[in-house]
Amino acid sequence: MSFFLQELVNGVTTGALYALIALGFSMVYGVLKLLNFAHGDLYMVGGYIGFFIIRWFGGAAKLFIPVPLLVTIMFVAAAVVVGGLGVAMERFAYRPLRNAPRIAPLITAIGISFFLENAALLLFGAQYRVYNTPDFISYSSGIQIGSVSIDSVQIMVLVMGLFIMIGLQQLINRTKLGKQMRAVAADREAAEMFGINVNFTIAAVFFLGSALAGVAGVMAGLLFNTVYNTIGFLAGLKAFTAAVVGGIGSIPGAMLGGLMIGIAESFITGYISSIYVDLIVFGILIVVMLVRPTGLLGRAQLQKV
Amino acid sequence: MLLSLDKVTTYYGQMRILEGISLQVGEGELVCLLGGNASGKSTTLKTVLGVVTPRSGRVLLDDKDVTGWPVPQRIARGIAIVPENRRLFGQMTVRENLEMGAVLRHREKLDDDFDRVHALFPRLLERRNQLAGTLSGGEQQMVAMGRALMSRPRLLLMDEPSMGLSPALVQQNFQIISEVHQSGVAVLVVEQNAAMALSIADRGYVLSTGEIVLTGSAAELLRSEDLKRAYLGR
Amino acid sequence: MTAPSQPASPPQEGQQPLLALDKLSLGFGGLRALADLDLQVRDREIVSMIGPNGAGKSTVFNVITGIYRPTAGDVRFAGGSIVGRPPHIIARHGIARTFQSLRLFMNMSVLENVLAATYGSTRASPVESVLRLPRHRREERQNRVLAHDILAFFGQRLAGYRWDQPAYSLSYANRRRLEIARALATKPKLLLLDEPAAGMNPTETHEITELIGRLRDELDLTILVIEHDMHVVAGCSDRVLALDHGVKIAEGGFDTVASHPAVVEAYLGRDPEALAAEPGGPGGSPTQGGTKDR
Amino acid sequence: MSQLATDEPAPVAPAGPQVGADEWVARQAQRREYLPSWLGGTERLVEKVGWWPRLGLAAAAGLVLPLLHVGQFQLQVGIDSLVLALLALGLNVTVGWAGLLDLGYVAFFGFGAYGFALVSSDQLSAQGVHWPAYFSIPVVVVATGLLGLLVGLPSRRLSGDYLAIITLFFGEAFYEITNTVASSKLGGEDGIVGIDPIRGFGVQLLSTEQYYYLMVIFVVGAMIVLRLLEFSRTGRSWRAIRDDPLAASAMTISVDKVKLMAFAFGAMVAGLAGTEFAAQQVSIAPTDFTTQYLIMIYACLILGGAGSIGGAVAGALVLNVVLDGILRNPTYTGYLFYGLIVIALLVKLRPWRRLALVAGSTIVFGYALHAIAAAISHSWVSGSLQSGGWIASALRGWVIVPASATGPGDWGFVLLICMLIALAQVHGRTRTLLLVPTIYLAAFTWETLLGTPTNASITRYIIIAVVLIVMMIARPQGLLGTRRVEVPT
Amino acid sequence: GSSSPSGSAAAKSCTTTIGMEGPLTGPVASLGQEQLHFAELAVANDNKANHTKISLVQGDTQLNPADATTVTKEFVSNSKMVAVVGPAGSQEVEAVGPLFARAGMAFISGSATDPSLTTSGKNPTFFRTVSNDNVQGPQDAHYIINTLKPKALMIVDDEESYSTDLVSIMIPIFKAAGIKVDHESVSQSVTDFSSLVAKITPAETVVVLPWQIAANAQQFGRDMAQEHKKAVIFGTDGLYSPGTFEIAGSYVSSFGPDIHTIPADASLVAQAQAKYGSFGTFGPPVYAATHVVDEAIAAVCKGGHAPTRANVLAAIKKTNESTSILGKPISFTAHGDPKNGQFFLFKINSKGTYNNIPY
Ligand SMILES: Nc1ncnc2c1ncn2[C@@H]1O[C@H](COP(=O)(O)OP(=O)(O)OP(=O)(O)O)[C@@H](O)[C@H]1O
Ligand SMILES: Nc1ncnc2c1ncn2[C@@H]1O[C@H](COP(=O)(O)OP(=O)(O)OP(=O)(O)O)[C@@H](O)[C@H]1O
Ligand SMILES: [Mg+2]
Ligand SMILES: [Mg+2]
Repeated sequence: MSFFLQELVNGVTTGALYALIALGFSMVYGVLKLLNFAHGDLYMVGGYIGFFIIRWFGGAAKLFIPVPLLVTIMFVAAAVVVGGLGVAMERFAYRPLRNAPRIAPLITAIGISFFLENAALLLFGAQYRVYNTPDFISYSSGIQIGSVSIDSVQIMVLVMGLFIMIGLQQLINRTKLGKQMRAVAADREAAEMFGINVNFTIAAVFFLGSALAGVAGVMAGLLFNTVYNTIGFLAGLKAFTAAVVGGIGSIPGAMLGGLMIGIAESFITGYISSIYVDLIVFGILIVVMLVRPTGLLGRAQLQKV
Repeated sequence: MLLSLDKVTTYYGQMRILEGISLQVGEGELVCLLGGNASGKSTTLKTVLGVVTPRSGRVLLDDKDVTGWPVPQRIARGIAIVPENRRLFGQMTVRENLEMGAVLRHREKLDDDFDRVHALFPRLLERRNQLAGTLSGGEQQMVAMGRALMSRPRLLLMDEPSMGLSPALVQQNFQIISEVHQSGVAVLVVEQNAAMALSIADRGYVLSTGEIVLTGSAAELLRSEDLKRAYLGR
Repeated sequence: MTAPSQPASPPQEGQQPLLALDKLSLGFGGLRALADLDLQVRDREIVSMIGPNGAGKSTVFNVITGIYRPTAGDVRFAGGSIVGRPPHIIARHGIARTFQSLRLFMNMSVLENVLAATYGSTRASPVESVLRLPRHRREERQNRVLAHDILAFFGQRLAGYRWDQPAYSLSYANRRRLEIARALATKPKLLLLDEPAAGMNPTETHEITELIGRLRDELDLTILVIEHDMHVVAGCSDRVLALDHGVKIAEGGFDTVASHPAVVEAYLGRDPEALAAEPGGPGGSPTQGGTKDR
Repeated sequence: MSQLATDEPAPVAPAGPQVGADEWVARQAQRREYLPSWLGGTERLVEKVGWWPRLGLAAAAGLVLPLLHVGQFQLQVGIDSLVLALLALGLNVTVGWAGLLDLGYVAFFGFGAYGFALVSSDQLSAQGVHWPAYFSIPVVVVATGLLGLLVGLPSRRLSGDYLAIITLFFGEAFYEITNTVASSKLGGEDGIVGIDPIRGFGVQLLSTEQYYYLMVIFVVGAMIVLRLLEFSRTGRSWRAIRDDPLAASAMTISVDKVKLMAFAFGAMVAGLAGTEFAAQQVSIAPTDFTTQYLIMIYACLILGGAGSIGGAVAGALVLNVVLDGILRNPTYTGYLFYGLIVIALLVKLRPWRRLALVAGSTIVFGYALHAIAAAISHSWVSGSLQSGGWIASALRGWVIVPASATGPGDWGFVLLICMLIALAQVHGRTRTLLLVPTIYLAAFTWETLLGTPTNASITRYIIIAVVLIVMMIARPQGLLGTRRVEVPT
Repeated sequence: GSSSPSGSAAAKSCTTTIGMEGPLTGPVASLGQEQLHFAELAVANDNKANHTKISLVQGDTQLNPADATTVTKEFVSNSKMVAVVGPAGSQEVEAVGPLFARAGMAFISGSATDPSLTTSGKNPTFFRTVSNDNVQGPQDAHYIINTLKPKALMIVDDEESYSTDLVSIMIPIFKAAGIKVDHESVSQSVTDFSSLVAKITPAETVVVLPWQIAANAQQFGRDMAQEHKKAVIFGTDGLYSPGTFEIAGSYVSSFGPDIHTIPADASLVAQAQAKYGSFGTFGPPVYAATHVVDEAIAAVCKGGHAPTRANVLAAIKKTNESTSILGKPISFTAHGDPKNGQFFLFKINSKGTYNNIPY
C-alpha cells in the first residue's frame, strides 16, 4: 500500500509539472490554433534562469539570502524573463504569419526551437547545470506519512500547480481579459471589430503561457536538479501530449492530461517495468483518444451545417 | 460631419480594392451603400472601422483625422458594426456574445441594454445559454444585431443585415434600423435589396469596382435611370 | 402574380414519390429541431421550404443527406430507406445539395471544384490514373464535357476564362453559383438548394429563379429549395411547405401557403399581396422593365 | 449530358468598370500576385515554361551534376538531399494535399529501412536472408503501405491535431521498439549492420555515383507519378478533403477511404526512401529515424511550399545543401553570414540613397568605435578576426575584437537579439538609425563568438534557425507554394 | 617557445589537418562539446610542443550514423586531412568504418566501447583509447558478486549503446551467481527517477548504473535518499565525476583515474577549467586520442616523411606512449584496442571524494 502511495505521490508531482507546461501550450493553442513547439524550450530557459539566480546568490550551499526569498525571486524572474521572451517571439516571428496557412507557423516554431536550444548551448555551455536543491531545501522539511515521504519541493509544486490552474480558470471565465481571449480564439477579425485589442490579447496569452513554462522550468530544476540545453524537447513533447489528451485548448484538460501521464508513467515504472513505460503509456493514450476523439475534456468542434 | 471618408484608397496586400472613395455620414443620418458583388462595400465599412487601413486618403470622425487609429479607439468614439456573415463567437454563448458588444464599456451596468435587445429579439432571451455557433442562420443574425446595439453606438455600420432572415424578420429588421435611426443614431447600411434600403434611407451611394459612381438623396436614387440600369438590371 | 409553371397538387396516391420523409424527428439536447415531419416529393417536382429562422429547414437537408441522424422516422429515396447511410453513399444514390454557409473547396479552381464532385460516378484507380490507362482517359474526357455543360448553365457568370481561378477569388454570389454547379456534377436526381439567392441582388435573384426552372426542365431534376426570398419561392415552386419549430404548418401551392394564417403570423409577418408588390423584385415592381431587359 | 451545351456566345471580358461585375478583381489578383521588379519577372518567365519541361530541365541538371567533377562528399550531400526530397514528396501527399498532420511519418521511413535491412543482411539468421532488390524493394514498399493503412485507421475518427498526436505516438513507439523493446531482434541501439547493396540480375550498386543516379531517378519518377496523380480523380479528392471534408462527403467522396489512401501512399513513398537509404548506408540505427529527422522533413516540405511537388523537392535540396554542403564549412558559413546581411539590406533598403547612408554611417561608426576602443586599451582590439581572406582585410581596423572574446561575444549576441527585436518594433527614421549599430554588432558578434571554430557546429544550427524563421516571414506559403486560404471550421 | 632550427623546419613541413567527429549539437551535445574542447586543447598543446601546424576541423554527427557518414565522406574527400578523432558512438563507428578503411585513414574514438568494433574485422583503421565492455563488464560483475554480495539487485541502462551492451554482458553473470536481477531502463533525457527508486526493494542492496551522465546518477541518489532507500550505487565510466556525482558510499569503475587527481595532469586540468569550465569523463580519452594522432604526425615529420594518411596510420599503429593523460601507458593491439586495458575502482566517501580501492 505504501508503495502504491509513494508511486502515486511521485506520479502526481511529475504530472503536475507536465500539466503546468501543458497549460501554457494549451493556452497559446486555444487562442491562435498554433502548435507552439518552441514552448518546451522556453521551459528550458526558465530552468537556466533559476540556476543562475542560485549562483548569483552564493550558490546552493552558501546562500546569503533566505530560501523563501530565493525561491520567490527565482519564480518571479523566470516568469518575467521567459514571459517577455514569449512576447518577443510572438511579435517577431509569429505575428507576421497570422494570416498564413496553419502549417507555416509550425516551421517558425521549429526555427525558434533550434534557435533557443543552440543559443543556450552557445551562451550557457553544454554542461549539465545542477541546482543542488537538497543543499538548501532539505528532504526532511517535507512530510512523512508512514513510509511515504513528500518533500517540500513536491508540496510546493503541487500547491502551486493547483493554484495556477484555478487562477487561470478564473481568469479565463471570469475576467474581461479572459473573455477577450476567448473572443479572439473564436474569431480574431470579429474580435477586432468590437474593439478588442487583438495584439495585446495575444501578447498577453503568450506572456502568461510562456511565464508558466518559465515557472515550470524552475520547478523542474528544484525537483530534478539538472538543466541543460535540450531538456525542452522531451518536456515539449510531454506537454503537447498532455494538452491533446486532455482536450487541447481546455485548461482543466491540460491539467488532467498532465496528471494522467505522470501517474501512468509512475505506476508503469513501479508495477511493470521502466523498459516498456513509453510504449504502454502511448498505448493507454491511444485508447483514450480513440474512445474520446476530442480528448478527455475537449469539447467536440461543433459543426452547424 | 460624424463620418467622412476623404479620397480613401485601400489595398488587400497587392490588390487595390477601393479607389479614391469620398463619402459622408452626418449626425443621425441613415445612409445606404449599394453596389454589386465584390464592389468593395464591405471593404469600405472595414476601412471606416479601422480593420484595414487605407494606403492613402483620410478617415474623419467628428472632423478628427482617425486614419491611423486602432479599432478600439474608434469604437470608443461610438462606432459599432454588424459584420458581413455575422461573425459570431461560435464557442461562446449568446449572452457572452452580447457582452462582447459592450466590451469597451467599462464597469457599466448592462442590464438595460440586455433588456432592450431581448425586447427586440425575444428569441435571444430564450436561447441565451446556447452556443452561438449552433444557432440557425437567422438566429445568428439576430445576435449580430443585438451585439452591435449593446455598445450604444452613435454610428452603426451594417453589412447586409437582412441576409438570410425570414421576410417577417427582414421587415422587422428594417423597422429596427428605422427606430435606431430615429433614436438619433447614424447608420451606414450595405444592402443588396436596394429599393427597400433606399425606402428608409436619407441618402445613398453606389459603389462600382471600388469607385463611387452615383450618389444622391434616396428619392433621387430611386428615380435614377442610371441606378436602374446599372445596379438593378444589366 | 407569377404563376408556377405547373399547377400545385398534392402527391397522387399510388405514384411512388422520389423522396419521402416519414415522421422524421430530431432533437439537439433539449431542443426539438424536427418533430414528426412528413413530406413527399414526386419526380420532377420543385418544392420550396419556408419557415422562420431556426424552424429546422436546414436540418431537414442535413438529415436527408446523412449529416445528421434522425432520432426517429425514416427517409426513403427512390423506394429505399437511406437513414444511417454515410453522406457520400447518399450522394451517390443521387441526392446533391448546396450549403447555407458556403462550403466550397476554396483552394481548388472553379473547374476542379466541379470535377471533384464526379468522384462517385468515376472508377479509375490511382494506378490507372498514373499509367493513364483507357478508363482514366475516358472518364476525364467525359468529366470535362460534363463540367463544361454544367458551367455553361450560368452563362457569363462563370465564363470559361475563370475556370482556372481558385474558388476563393470568386465573389459571394459566384460562390453560390459554383456550389450549385458542383452539386450538379454529382449527377443527382434530387437537388437540395439551401438559400441559393442569399446575398444576391434582385437581378441575380431573378436569374437564380429562372435557373431553378431550367434545371428541372432541362435536366429532369427534382428540386427542394429553402429560400427566404418570396420572389424565388413564388417564381419557381410547384408546391410550398412551411415549417415552424420543426413542425409542418402548411403545405400546398404558393398562394395557399402564403395566405395561410399560421404562415403569415409566424413567417411573413404581413400580407403576401403586399410582399410581392414591394419594390425591388421582379414581381410587378417599378424596376421590372429593367430586369427583363437583357 | 452533352445535349446541355447551350449556344451561349463566347464569354467576353467587359470593358471598363461595370457595376455588379467582379471580373476585374479576379484579374487584378492574378496580375498582382507576382513579386515586384525582377523577381516577378523571373517568376513569370519560369511560369511560361510548362511543368513538364521544367521537370525535364531539372532532371537533366541532376543527371549531369556528377560529370562536373564533384567529390564524394558533394555526391553524398546530393544523395542525402534526394532522400529528403523523396520523403518530402511522400509527406506532401499526406500533409500537403490531404491535410492530415502525420507526425509519425519518419517511422514509415524507418520501417522501409529496417524492412529492407532485415531481408538483406545476416540479422535474421546465421546465414542471413538475402533477397534480391527487385523482390525485396516492392515487398517492403507494399508492406510499408499496409502499415500506413493501419496507422491511418484512427484518422477516421480523429481530426486535425488529435490525429497528429496519435501518429506522433506511433513514431515514438517505432523508435522505442527498434531501440529498446525488440533490441535482440533488431539490433537495439547499434541497429543493423552489413546491409547488402541494391543488387539483382547480376548487377550490384556499390559506388556513391550509382546511388546518386538511382536517387535522381527515384525522385524524378516520384515527381512524375505524383504529378499524374495530382490532377486525377484521386488527387482531386485528396485536396478536396483537405479544404472541407464535410462538403467532400456530400459530393460523393468517401472521405475515410481517401484519407487512408493518402496515408498509405505517403507511407509507400517513405518506405521506398527507406530501402534506398538502408542500401546506401550499409548500416542503420534507430537514431536515424528520430523526431529530429521528422522535423527536418517537415521543414523541407513547408519551406518549399506544402502542396507543391516542385516545392517539396526544392525545399529539401535548399535546406540540406545549405545545412550540409555550405554550413559544414566555416569559410562558406562566413560568406553566407555577411552575404545575407548585404542581401537583406539591398532588398529591404529603398531608395538607394538610404542604403548608401546606412552603409556609409556603419563604416564611419565602426572606425570611430575602433579608434576609441584602441585608445582606451590595446587589449580591447587585440583579438584576431575569425574570418579569413578578403573579408578579414576588409574588416581589420573596423570591427573590435577583444583579446578575450568570449564574454563580450556572449553579451554582444544577447544584445544583437534585443536589437533585432527592437528593429521589428520601430519604423521609419528610428529604424534606419538603429540599423547602423545593429549591423556593426552583427559583425562584432560574428568575429568574437559565432564565427569561432569552436562554435562552428552550433552556429550552423543558429543560422539555419534564423533562415527558417526569416524565410517564413518573407514567404509564408513557401518557396514554390501558392497562396492558400484556410477555411475556418 | 624555443626556436631551434630543427623545430622550425619541422613546422614548415608539418602542416596538416585532422578531423574531429562528435555530437556537437543536439540531445547529447554535452558529451560532444566536452570532447571537442579536449581535442582542441590537445591540438593546441601538441602543436606548441612538437612545433607542428596541425589544424582541427569539426564535424557534427548528433550521434547519428547517417550524419556521421556524411561528415566522414566530407573528411575523406578533404585531401588535406590525414586522420580523424571520433566518432563518439559505437553505431557510428559501425557506419563509417568501411569508409575510413577504403580511404586508408586512421580514426580513433574516445568513447566507442562495443567489443565487436575491433573484433569484426570490418574496421581495420579503427583505434580507441577506451577499453571495451568485454573487459569492464565481467570485472565489475564479479566485484559486485564477491564483495558486495547482494541477494538481488537492480540494474538500469540508459538506452544507449554503451550502457545496454554492458548490461547484457553483466546480467548473465549475475544470474549465474543466483542473484535476482531487476532490469530497468531510462533514457538519458529523463531526469525524474522517483518512480524507479520507489521500486527498489529492501533485498536489492545494489543498484548498477552503467550511465554516461553523472548528473542523472546524482539525482537518482538523491531520490533514493528522499525515499529512504539504502541500496549502494555501482556506476561506471560516465559517473566518474567528482563534484557532480557524490553520493556517499557509491562505487564507480572507470577506465582511467580522475585526471583531476593525477599530479602530472594538474596544469592541463587547470588549463581546461580556465578555458571551458568544469568537465567530466568524456574529454580526457579524446585528449588522449588526439594526442596519439598528433604524436604520430610529429613522428612522421621527424622521420623526414610527409604526413600522409598511410604514414600517419602506420605511425599510430606503432604508438607506444609510456604515459598519458589517462595515467597509464597507451599502445594498441593489432585490432586497435588499447593494450592492457586497465580499470580502476573508486569508492566515494561522505565528503564526496573518490578513493581508489583495489578490485
Ligand atoms: N481579406 C481579404 N484579402 C484579400 N482580398 C479580399 C479580402 N477581403 C475581400 N477581398 C477582395 O476584395 C474584393 C471586394 O470585397 P468586398 O468584401 O469589399 O466586396 P463587397 O462589395 O462587400 O461584396 P459582396 O456583395 O460579395 O459582399 C473582393 O473581390 C474580395 O475578393
Ligand atoms: N448542431 C446543432 N447543435 C445544436 N442545435 C442545433 C444544431 N443545428 C441546428 N440547431 C438548432 O436547430 C434549430 C433549427 O436549425 P436550422 O439550421 O435547421 O434552421 P433553419 O430553418 O435552417 O433556419 P435559417 O433559416 O435561419 O437558416 C435551430 O434552433 C438551431 O439552433
Ligand atoms: Mg460584402
Ligand atoms: Mg438554414
